[in-house]
Amino acid sequence: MAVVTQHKIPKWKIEEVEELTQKLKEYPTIVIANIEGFPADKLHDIRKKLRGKAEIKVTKNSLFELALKKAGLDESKFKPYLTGSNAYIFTNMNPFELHLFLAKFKLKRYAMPGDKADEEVVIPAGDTGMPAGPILSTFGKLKVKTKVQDGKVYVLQDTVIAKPGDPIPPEAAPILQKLGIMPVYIKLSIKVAYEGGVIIPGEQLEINLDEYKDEVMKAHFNAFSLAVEIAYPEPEVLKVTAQKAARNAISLAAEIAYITPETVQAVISKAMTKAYALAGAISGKVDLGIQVPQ
Amino acid sequence: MEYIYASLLLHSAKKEINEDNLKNVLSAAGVAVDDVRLKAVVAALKEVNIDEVLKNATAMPVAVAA
Amino acid sequence: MEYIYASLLLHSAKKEINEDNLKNVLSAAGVAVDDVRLKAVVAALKEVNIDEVLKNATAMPVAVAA
Amino acid sequence: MEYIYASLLLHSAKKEINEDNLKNVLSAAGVAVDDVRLKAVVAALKEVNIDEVLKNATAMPVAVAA
Amino acid sequence: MEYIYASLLLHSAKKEINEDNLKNVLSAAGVAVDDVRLKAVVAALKEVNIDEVLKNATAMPVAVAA
Amino acid sequence: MEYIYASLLLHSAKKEINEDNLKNVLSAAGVAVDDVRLKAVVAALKEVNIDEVLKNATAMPVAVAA
Amino acid sequence: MEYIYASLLLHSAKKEINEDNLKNVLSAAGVAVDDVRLKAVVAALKEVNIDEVLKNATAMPVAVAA
Repeated sequence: MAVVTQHKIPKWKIEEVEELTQKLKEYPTIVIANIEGFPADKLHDIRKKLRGKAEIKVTKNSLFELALKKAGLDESKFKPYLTGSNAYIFTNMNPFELHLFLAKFKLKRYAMPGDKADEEVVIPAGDTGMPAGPILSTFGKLKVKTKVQDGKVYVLQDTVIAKPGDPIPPEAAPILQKLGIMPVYIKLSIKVAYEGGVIIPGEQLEINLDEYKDEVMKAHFNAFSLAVEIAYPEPEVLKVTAQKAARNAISLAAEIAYITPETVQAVISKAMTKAYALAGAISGKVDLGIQVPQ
Repeated sequence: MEYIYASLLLHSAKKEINEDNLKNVLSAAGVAVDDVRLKAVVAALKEVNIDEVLKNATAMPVAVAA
Repeated sequence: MEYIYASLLLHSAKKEINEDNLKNVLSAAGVAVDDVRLKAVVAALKEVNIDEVLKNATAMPVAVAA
Repeated sequence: MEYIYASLLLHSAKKEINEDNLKNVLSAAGVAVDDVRLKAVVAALKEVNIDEVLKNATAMPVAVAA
Repeated sequence: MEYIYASLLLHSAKKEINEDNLKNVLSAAGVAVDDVRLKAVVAALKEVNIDEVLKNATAMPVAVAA
Repeated sequence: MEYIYASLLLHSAKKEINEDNLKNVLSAAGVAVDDVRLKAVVAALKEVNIDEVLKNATAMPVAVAA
Repeated sequence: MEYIYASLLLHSAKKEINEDNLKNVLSAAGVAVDDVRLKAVVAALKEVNIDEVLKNATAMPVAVAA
């Protein structure tokens, strides 16, 4: 009877491959994310946020590989990433856009022993709802001032127990959980993205928007400077060009001591600068009876 | 800076900064287009308020003069 | 910068910066005048408060000192 | 500023800034090219050491920050 | 400042700054030319390396960077 | 700069900067005095609070250095 | 600063800075001349390349930037 293990592929598997194939054909961008140890409820949150922008499927790697073949995609490109537990995201956004979108909302979870705080951890003043008992000594250890009121632990003032980057005291974890404080961020770790035949490893998807802002600013500044230099006829540009021309004129006037009400300040400043430079050059040797600014 | 100059060119021509337009401009300038970079620039600039950045950049020379 | 120097010359001579005047000055300096450029410069300078610009330019050394 | 961005794109792509190249880039960006302006910009940029100008341009933002 | 702007116009047009040229430009701008002043300016500018002066004038903002 | 140095000399000697005094100083230095220029300098300096200018001029290098 | 202004006046008039010339100029400006200081200034300036010092004086703001 054992001979019958001539694998009859279950119907749900066939349907799943069918569905995946469909999505592979429908969406230009495919992203593979590692969900090893990723809380299922958080994945659900992500799914909700992505509604209308992307679809997430959690499936077996082997089924996805089959679908790749069926969709006529080169599965060898994906092969190295098809290990462990993965979520597959299908979207019309380009991979960087999706990545930026995912980075925008923060998913938080409860602290576990060994975690570092991603944001300031504060135990707020007020009734904790926790019955007084051995927990009081834990509060004491955390240097949180408490009193007992109606048999409950009552925190006297807001107390910071960890700053961003600090390890969270392990004994704080159960308290934080009871208080509903989630100080640790989690994010979906993207292994790889694919769009239009291009494979982009996850680490290349990181985008520093500030750098782009700086580059835009710099590019514009370069353009503006160049425009000023060639007197490109736009008011904003010519304003600066005219200022530059005026400054040139004043410098030249100062150089030849051409005195007009506009230049007199520059001319005298120039004479002064020279006088002080000369005074400075001999001040070690001669008492000029003056203070020479150095 | 080619990708940024090309993007600002599109922006000041009031054209959308998308992959096709950007690729067109870069190719016309004889730049061999890197698809990954192209995608990254397009995605990043979608998030950047270029007009805002330019306004700050232009204000600068005046600031120096002030 | 020729167009700008010529414009500032007209301004400090208290003459209007218009196409005719600007053309006259540029031609006298031996500059081959390009009509489109001329129009563009005159139009752009209409938007500029030159007195303000000059005030800033003169004020600058003080500004630096501040 | 389209002509300037296009010129800087060519410059940073190490291509010559001549009328043909500039026209190509501008057209690719969907800009209706004005031949006179094109000529004027190309001629004006010939007079300028662009690298030098950009070097000074970068020094400025630092000035503001200081 | 008319004499200075006129001189800079000639300089940027790569024309010699001599009495005739300067007078021409000033007259075209409607300035009544004072011969003594004309001579004085021409003579003074002969002593000066104008390009050098302008370079320093423009270098100023860089100084602010310190 | 002779006229300016002579004027500053008078100023720092607490003497009035008028035509006679300026002419005296310039002649003593062997400078052939040009009356038009003399008048122009005296007139221009009348408009100026030299002490104020000197204060700014001196403040400048220090301020920049700071 | 009288001695310095007087020296610069002589220098820019292309006259030698010696005790007699300097005394003449200072006296013409109504300055009571102190012989010891006069000798000291003349001696010290002999050791100095004045043109060099003045050139650097103009360069100062730029130098500060470096």
